Amino acid sequence: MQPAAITESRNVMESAAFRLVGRALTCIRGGREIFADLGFSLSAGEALAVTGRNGAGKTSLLRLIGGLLKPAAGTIVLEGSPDESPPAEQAHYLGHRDALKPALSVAENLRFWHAFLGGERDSPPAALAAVGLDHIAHLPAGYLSAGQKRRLSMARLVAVRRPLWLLDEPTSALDTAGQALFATLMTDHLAKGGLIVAATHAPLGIATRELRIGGAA
Amino acid sequence: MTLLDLANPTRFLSLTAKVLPWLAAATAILLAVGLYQSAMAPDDYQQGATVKIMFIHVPNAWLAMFVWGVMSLSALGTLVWRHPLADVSAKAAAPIGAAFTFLALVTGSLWGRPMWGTYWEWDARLTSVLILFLMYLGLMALWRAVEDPTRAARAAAVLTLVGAVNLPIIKFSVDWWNTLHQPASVMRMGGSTLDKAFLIPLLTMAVAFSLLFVTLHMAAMRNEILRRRVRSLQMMQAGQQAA
Amino acid sequence: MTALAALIRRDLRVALRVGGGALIGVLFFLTVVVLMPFALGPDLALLKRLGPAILWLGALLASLLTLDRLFTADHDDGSLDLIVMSRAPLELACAAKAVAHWLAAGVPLIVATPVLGLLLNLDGQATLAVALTLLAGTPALTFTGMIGAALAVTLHRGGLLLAVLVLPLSIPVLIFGVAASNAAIAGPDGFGAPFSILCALSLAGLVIGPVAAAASLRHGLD
Amino acid sequence: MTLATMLGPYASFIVASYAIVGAIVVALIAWIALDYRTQKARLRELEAGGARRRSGRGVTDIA
Repeated sequence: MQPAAITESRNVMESAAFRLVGRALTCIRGGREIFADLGFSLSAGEALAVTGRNGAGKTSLLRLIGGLLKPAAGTIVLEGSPDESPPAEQAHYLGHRDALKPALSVAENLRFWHAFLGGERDSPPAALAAVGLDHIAHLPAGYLSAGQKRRLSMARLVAVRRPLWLLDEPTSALDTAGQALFATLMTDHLAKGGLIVAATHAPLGIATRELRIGGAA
Repeated sequence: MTLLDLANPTRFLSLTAKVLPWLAAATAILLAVGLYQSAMAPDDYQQGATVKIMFIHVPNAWLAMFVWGVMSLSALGTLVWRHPLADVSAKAAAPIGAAFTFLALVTGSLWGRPMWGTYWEWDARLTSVLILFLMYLGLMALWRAVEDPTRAARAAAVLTLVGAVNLPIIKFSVDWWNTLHQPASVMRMGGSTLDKAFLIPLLTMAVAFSLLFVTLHMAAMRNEILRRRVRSLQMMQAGQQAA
Repeated sequence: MTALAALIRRDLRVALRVGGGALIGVLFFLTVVVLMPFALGPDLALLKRLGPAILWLGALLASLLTLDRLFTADHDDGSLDLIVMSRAPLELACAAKAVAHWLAAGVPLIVATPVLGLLLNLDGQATLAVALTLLAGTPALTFTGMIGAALAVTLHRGGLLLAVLVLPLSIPVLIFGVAASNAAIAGPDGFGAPFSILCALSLAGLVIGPVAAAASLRHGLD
Repeated sequence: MTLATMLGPYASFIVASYAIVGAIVVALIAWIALDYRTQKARLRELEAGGARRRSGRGVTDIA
């Protein structure tokens, strides 16, 4: 059962019909209109860099796609998706906060998300090795630096395969080596037919299309 | 942690390695003597053989308070001199003190049962010990709540000193509350009225339990120093980038 | 199912590790119960009569106060976003968190009851009755309390507001919990009826609590 | 002479007190001894790990 499901989803991910489309999106938060009538379309293997000044609604857009906010108007769909599940369930969300428990070890943190998120997965130790944290897997996550915590969050994206990555300022806490590593991970993901939507100020180190919201920065 | 900070604990570790076996042996011998003396002690004309419970109850009750005193001194060391060993001493003493306090409560309740007919009576002395026990548990919870030991040490030191100042007030209030409601306690433990036949085993046991505390405290301090070394080594390890 | 088991395991681990507050609830319970005789007087007959009520009030407050951080901790570190987005239904995830909380904070209260019963001069049978009613009733407290805990995330504040929101909701549990304990102590008649209502309240809470908490979280996140 | 006749009608309370004190003291000693072992083992492991990493780096240098 399991291998069949994997090949099927891979085929779908690689087909060009797999697209993330947002149409006529309006976001209202706290009575204030953040943006209105926003549209975008992203095909498999493409990355979208969402830019704009502070407060333009970059994070709000990501949270709309992730289903954490409800749009006041408009729709977001994953076209050509293997199942009917909403984009949120096929997405990884890498927010400002790292979703780690300082009292649990590095490996325990990753193992939890690995088991909780489910679906098609790689082994947690391999994912830790991919982000260069395997030598401190047994240490409490509370001992890690901000950059290392970010790497541990990135390990989650590697350990559990999801077609859509929603990244909010993903490289902010990372040093040069970390940014290069993350660029490699993103390139791999795109090569497998994944999609990336990233809110960012800094260049990500990969080829992206740009979506500027809220006028000039 | 700088090398200078490690110097003192290191000297302490080599000291414990030399002293601990002797302390443990002395404790064992004194405990054996104390147990023999209390077994041989005559029955009290009023309490009968239950007076034997006194030989372990009183040392535990005395240690319950003494350990808080030790922690208060350590707390001063933490707050005034910022001595790294003071933190370690305070943290290591808390669970041991709590254990002695718990034993004082249990033995007190077992001693009171034949006289009161119930395991627990809101007797002034025992109630004060119960409050002391709660304060020990609170202190241990505080130590557990903060992961960084130096930050926890400051907070625990303040709480320990506040407790030390408050304990006499609490004791006085409980005594007053108790006499308000009922006649004086059934238990008698006046040192001066105690017969010599009881005094000698009691004193031996008190010294034996004090030695036991010193031994355990030293061993627990050694563990705590090692635990902190493990922690700082792990932090260093986390700081190293993967090859 | 593995997702929910993983969530329960994680919450239990976090609660029992350094910094987790699982046992502080028991300490609070102990302290509240010990305070009572100072207000009421050390009259053992009186304490025996009021014992079940004191124990139930203590357990109610203890389980409520430990619920404060049930969702806010996950909200603060960003875990809650991922839990809301995940494939596991949010209602079941909430129920799993409540179960973990009950195991880490509720069960220790029940275990501590015999010791506290001793302090309040309750005999063995009475203590057993109170422990049994707590076993049947504390899940209801956790499940109603979790609604308040979810609202605390939405409102960005917890503490006293949570208590004010949830305490009225837990009145039925208190009524039938104390009634069942007193019935078991005073006489053989009437234990069954309040006890089954208590069980029913827990079962109803098991259904209503997670649904309401999940609804509150879904609409309250921003 | 049995223990009960020696200690009178409340023998069980006396024995229970001594037993509980003994049990808790033994538990304390065991806890401290076990803790010592764990910390020692961890320290040794950390030192060994550091040494291994250094030698590992040496190997790659040679290669």
